[in-house]
Amino acid sequence: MQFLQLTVSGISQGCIYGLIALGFVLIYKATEAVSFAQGELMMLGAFCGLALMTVLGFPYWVAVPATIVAMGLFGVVLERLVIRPILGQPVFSIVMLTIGVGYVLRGLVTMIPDIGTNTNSLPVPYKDMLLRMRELVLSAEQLVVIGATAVLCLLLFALFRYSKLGVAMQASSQNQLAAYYMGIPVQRLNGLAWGLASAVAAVAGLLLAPITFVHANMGFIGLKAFPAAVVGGFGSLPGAIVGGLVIGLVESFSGFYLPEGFKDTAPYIVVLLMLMVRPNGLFGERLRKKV
Amino acid sequence: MSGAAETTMAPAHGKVAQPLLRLQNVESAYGPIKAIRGVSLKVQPGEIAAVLGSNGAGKTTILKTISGILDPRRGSVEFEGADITAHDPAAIVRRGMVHVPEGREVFALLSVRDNLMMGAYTRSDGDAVARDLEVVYGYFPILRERAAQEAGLLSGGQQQMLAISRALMAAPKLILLDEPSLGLSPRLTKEIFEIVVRINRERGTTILLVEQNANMALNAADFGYVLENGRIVMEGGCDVLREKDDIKEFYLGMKDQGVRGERRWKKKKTWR
Amino acid sequence: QAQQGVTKDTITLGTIQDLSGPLAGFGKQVRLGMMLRVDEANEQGGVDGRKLELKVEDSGYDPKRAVLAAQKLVNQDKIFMMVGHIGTAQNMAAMPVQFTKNVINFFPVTAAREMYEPFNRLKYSFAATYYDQIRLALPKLVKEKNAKKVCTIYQDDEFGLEVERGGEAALKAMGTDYTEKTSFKRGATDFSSQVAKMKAAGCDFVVLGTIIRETIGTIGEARKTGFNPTFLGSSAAYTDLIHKLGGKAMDGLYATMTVQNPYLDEASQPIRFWANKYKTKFNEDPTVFSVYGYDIIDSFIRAAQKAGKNLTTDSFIKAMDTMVIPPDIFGSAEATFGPKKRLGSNLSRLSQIQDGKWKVVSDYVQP
Amino acid sequence: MRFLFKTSYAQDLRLAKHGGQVFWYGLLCLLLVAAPLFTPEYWLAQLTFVLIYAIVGLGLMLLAGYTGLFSLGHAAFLGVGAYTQAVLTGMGWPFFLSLGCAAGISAAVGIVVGLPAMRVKGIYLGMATLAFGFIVEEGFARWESVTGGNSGMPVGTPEVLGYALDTATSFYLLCLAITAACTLVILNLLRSPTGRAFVAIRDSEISAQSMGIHLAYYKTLSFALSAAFAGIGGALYAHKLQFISPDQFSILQSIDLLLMIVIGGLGSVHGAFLGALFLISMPQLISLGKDWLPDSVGQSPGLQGLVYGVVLIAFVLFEPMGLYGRWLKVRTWLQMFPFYRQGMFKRQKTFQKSDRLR
Amino acid sequence: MSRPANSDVLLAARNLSVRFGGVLAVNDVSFDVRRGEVFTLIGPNGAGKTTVFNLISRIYTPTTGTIAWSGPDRHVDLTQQAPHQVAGLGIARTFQNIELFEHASVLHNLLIGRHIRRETGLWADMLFTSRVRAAEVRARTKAEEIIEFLDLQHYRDTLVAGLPYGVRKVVELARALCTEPRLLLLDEPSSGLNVEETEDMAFWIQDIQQDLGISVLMVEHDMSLVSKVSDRVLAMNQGEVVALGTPQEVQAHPGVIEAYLGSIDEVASLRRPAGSAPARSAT
Ligand SMILES: Nc1ncnc2c1ncn2[C@@H]1O[C@H](COP(=O)(O)OP(=O)(O)OP(=O)(O)O)[C@@H](O)[C@H]1O
Ligand SMILES: Nc1ncnc2c1ncn2[C@@H]1O[C@H](COP(=O)(O)OP(=O)(O)OP(=O)(O)O)[C@@H](O)[C@H]1O
Ligand SMILES: [Mg+2]
Ligand SMILES: [Mg+2]
Repeated sequence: MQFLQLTVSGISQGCIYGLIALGFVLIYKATEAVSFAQGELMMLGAFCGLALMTVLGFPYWVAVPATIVAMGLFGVVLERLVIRPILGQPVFSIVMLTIGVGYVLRGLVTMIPDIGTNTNSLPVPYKDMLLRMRELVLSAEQLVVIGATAVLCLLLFALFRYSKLGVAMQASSQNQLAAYYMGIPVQRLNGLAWGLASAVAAVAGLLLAPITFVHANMGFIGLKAFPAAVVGGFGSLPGAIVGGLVIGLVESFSGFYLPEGFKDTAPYIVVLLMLMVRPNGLFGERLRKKV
Repeated sequence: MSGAAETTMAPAHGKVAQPLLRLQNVESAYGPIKAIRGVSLKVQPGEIAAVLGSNGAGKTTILKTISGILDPRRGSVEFEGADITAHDPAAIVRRGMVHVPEGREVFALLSVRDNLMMGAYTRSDGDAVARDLEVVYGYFPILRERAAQEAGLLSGGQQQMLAISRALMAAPKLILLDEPSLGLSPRLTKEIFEIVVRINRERGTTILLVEQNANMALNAADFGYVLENGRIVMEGGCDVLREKDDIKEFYLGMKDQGVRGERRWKKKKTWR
Repeated sequence: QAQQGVTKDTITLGTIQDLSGPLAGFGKQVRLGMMLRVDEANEQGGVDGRKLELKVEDSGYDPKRAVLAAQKLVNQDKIFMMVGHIGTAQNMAAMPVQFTKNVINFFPVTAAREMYEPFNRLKYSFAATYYDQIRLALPKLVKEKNAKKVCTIYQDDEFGLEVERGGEAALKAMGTDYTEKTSFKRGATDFSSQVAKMKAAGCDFVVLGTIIRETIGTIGEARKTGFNPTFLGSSAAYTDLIHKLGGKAMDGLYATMTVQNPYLDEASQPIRFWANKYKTKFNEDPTVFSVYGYDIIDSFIRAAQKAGKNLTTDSFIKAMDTMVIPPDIFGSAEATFGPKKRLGSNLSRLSQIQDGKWKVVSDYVQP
Repeated sequence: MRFLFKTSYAQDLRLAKHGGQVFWYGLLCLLLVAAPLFTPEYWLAQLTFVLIYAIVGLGLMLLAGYTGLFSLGHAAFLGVGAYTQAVLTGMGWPFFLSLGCAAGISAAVGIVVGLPAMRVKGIYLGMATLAFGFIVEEGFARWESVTGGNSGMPVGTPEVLGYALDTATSFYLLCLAITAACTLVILNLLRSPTGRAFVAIRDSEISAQSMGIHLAYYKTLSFALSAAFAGIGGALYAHKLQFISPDQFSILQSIDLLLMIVIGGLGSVHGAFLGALFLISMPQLISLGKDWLPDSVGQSPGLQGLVYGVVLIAFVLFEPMGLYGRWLKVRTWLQMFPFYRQGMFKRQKTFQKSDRLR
Repeated sequence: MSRPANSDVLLAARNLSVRFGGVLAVNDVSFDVRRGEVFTLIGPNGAGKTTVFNLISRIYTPTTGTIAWSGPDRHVDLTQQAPHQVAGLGIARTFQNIELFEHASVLHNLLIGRHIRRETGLWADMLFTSRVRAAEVRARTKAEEIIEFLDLQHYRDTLVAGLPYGVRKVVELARALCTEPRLLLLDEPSSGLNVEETEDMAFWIQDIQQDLGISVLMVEHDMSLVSKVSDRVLAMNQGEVVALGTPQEVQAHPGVIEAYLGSIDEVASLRRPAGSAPARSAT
């Protein structure tokens, strides 16, 4: 029983990591950059939802789509203002930019009087709902996370595998010059990718809010999602989910069965082991350069 | 390729048409280094034009400037009468001009088939795209064989075939070809030129060709430009150019045995 | 040589707060509390005719920046005294800088024992340590609840460890030990395995070395899985955010505390008046941290007045040697200082969340 | 404008390329040595921090800027150095011996990280070092008998050859000397075969290998050297701060270090110094500027992060080569005056190419 | 490794095969490269020529087969060597797609080529002792010799990133020569060069062979260059050997003509019939 309950909490925690990792992978696939701002975008999404619901008094079912759309637009604008001017520079510059964006977003949110420095709770309709199956307890919050993660993963996977748009995004991340030569609107796709990533972050933020509360530092959970993305293989969407689950379960079990202190380092130890055994993660492509 | 033929414009045989592409006094530079200095050239609809020139003459730079990859310092580029100087490269492709770059530049991690489909990114006529895919597979059967393989793992020559095919998939009005025969076997080189000529004849696609294999280029092309140190030093119909002594000596390798002996002897280029 | 930080008509005080780090919410409130008292004092003509000037630096809860800030305050702004510096590690890092320049570390906002131990004539501390809070409160509550198996979950840093050690000392005195000990890392959001561990161990009393979100997370997870022991937190968990965020599930939580949370609709009239004054001035609800800030400056003013016109580090210490600070409107314990006694008081009270509000449920627990 | 006529190969090998450089760098050294005479104590302390961070920056520059390996866990090496120094000097070991051990142990740890890291590249390497950083930080916190755990541990003032360096000035001069030595070592490495091997690996691993460069060895070496520098920096840091605790060596510190060299200018030794200068002066500037702003902004908790982020973004957007790049432009402008032409440094369209296939 | 029977043989590949997934890129290929000769591999695109190079320089490991190398003092099986040791044995190569150190100057590239000849260790480098200084001057001298030899003076201090394609080819050759190899592997040295430059390349290859005494193994598509400089030619197709012999013999081999050269018909057939060309307006 204990084991089952631990498994369930591991899975639901893992889905959270997976959900955030989806955002990383999305940006990585489309631009080859690793976005350090993903956690902050998620935080912003949660605050956006909070503002819509508590300040403007939107009902939950209106606030959620509104937040997702607003964050999607925010992503597009962000790309236009900050990322686009250096499009084409080495990705490392973009990575640095995302760190800067992360700082700015966190700073700005903290500057909001009152709620910025506080820990706030998001009034979701399914708060405190529990699902009991004999001794196993599942909270609605966790179930929603698990469901949403699965759906998002499928949608994004289909986008990259089957749609011309998705393939073109990958093409422009691999060889921007050639993408221009082929008439692929690299800049617009880039904007789209950032919009999508922000929207995904918003979903993650909204789903996470009832579990971890809404506060300016909630984005730091992204640091746990990195191991998830790496274990799964950075460029793989299903990998993000599987990696998230692995990390979630490892955390859950090591917290219970291993001595103190292992719970928080276990994910990183798993990452190091994984990189030694399979340098490209579980689902990562094996990269060979042909000369 | 007949299916797509109706969609593309017919060559304007016989009458003096407005040039499809016109460069006026174009000057491009990489930082402080000027690579081309005041180049003017024209490409007529339906013709094959060739640009010859030695290493570093600026041939690639001209093509890059035309397709918007490099912004010229001075001068203008016109396509079908409209000014496209320093336009967004993707927008230029949508106007019907596609560039086969030097060094292949395939999407290394995409499959061969996806690479080809990316060539057709600007097209929305699905059926015609499917037909054109069959056509290029017909030209280069190896691509069909490797359709699912990552393009980065093809051999050099196979990648070159892919790069050319990818451009053909765009069904453009004008193709800029940068050294299409690079790394191809003698037999394939010939085939490539045959294909180029065929596309030009059958579809009326205009072609601007940069090529080191001057013999091939001058045979296939209608009009030629010779570029040295970023300037056009000679131009004319290919039949005329083929007969010039300098061209013969420096580009076709037909040298006076008496002057150029067994061991190294370099004659200074002076343009008459 | 002239006393640094004191002129004919000003006294310059310095404080380092976390204004951008994980404790930014608290740091800001301490700062506002201090400012409220400074302004009051200056309106009334200052201390012996000297206006108070408060220099605030931000450490972002980073010891390195705390040192830089301390260096700035001590060496450049020439402060007379460091008051209410937040954070244990930050204080530890900054104190050497202050002490080489003979600058007192007055009432840091941390309940670590290092703030008065080992003895240094320049250290003064006011807060009952987490260690003492739990050490004194635990036996009382365990007896009251007739608890058999005491466990603890604590934040894996100096703060959490102090709580854990306090409980350990108390249990040792009672002849037992923790049944189960679990910890988590700062910033953790998931406590399921820790709670599962305690549940599996059959704990009926849990000492919480947690702050806000961790308190809520732990109790929430426990309630969810049907695990209902008695929870006891330290003064770090005594904030109104617990019940505001955690809702009904938090009812029943005990926490030790010294000063009361100043609710705007508090029954006690002076607290209500103070809280509303604060709210009007800063447009924010006050919290215990605002009260700490306010009290720290208040205590400083008392001592400075006692030291008299000739205010120097030495005269201040002399005044503190016989200092007695009576209980204030928030119900703090009487604090006394002496040449060797540098902690005002180690007493604390117990309070419990009842119907979504903190209620004081015991008087100061005497050892 | 200056024209250089090269008359011998040895001329290319000199550190200073011409008399002007000798003059200016000489002057700089002189100023730095004389700084305690005219610098208030507070600013001298800041300058000491700049030097310490510059040492760490030099090491990270070698790794990231010259070998092309990005470490997101560099604070761990800093920490290893700091703790080693704290423990050893605490046991009464002489300063330089402890310093040597701090460097050595950091280097050893660097090798340990470097070894598994050899198999991974790019983002994966970043993540491996990130993970490693977390583990080391946790190690500091858990190994209480040695490190004092999360309570942190106090560090004494250094004692060199019997002299206690307890004044700001003496410690500053010590740091200055060590920084100078470290800089010289880096400059020497970069103009010798070892440094070239690093650069080769950065540009093309495959052809570096075909030139006979042992990739694993040189990558590990780069890690080790870089860690050793961080270790030296960490040791000095410990003495300067006199109190170390695990959370000082967290991921945030690692990111700060990375930002430092990026803002300084990746791939230049100057960049390490300019970056350190920037990293230390930034909070000062912000707190100076604070008082000019309205209270609602100036005293807002988010200001620091906001400014930090904006400055970083501005640098990446407008000055991708960092402070050093900006300096180059100013210098060229001065040298070329009045011949400087607009557009000489105009940025061209550039096109990103996958790093995955390097 | 036993000494190969013929002491004339520098490199002996025996029964090399390598498979990538479904593709048998090289299939049971054997050949010898003799001391001092120019040995050329030809074959249609995708025949496996570059793969053979990659096997020799240990970028790939063969599925089966051995490569015996007879250095002056050592006889080793190359397939047992680590990739970075190959250069040290005296084998240098160029790449089909040019792999230079883009962000370094030409001179710097050549100096990196001197890596295996480095004479000093890490500690000496750190202190830049006089020994290091002297070694550096020697490395410069050698690099300058090569620069002179290949007429690169003009580009000595330019960054490789800005060089035209043809010059890069030459720089790559120069870098390979800097290692002072015994065997030089050239992958399509003349691709991207015009007729005149190809001729220069031919002269250089001859000089390398005759004056520097370096054996050359080369992949090339330009048959005029091949016939001019090669001593022996090996033709491959689909990973297998088709023909081996002198350039003339191989070019006459029907299999080679069929798969590689194409029937020698007139290029003039491409020409447009006179009069049908689109008219140009007078300039
Ligand atoms: N990225 C660059 N940065 C700086 N200079 C460049 C760059 N690219 C090309 N150049 C310079 O511009 C000039 C023209 O180069 P370009 O590539 O156009 O020559 P090309 O005629 O195509 O030569 P090739 O036949 O070798 O391809 C050359 O002198 C080259 O040095
Ligand atoms: N790493 C690899 N993975 C999968 N297939 C490969 C790999 N390397 C080579 N191949 C395949 O092996 C075959 C031979 O390739 P190779 O590069 O040796 O050809 P090549 O003879 O050099 O041709 P070209 O003249 O076009 O350069 C090709 O079909 C290629 O697709
Ligand atoms: Mg070119
Ligand atoms: Mg090849």
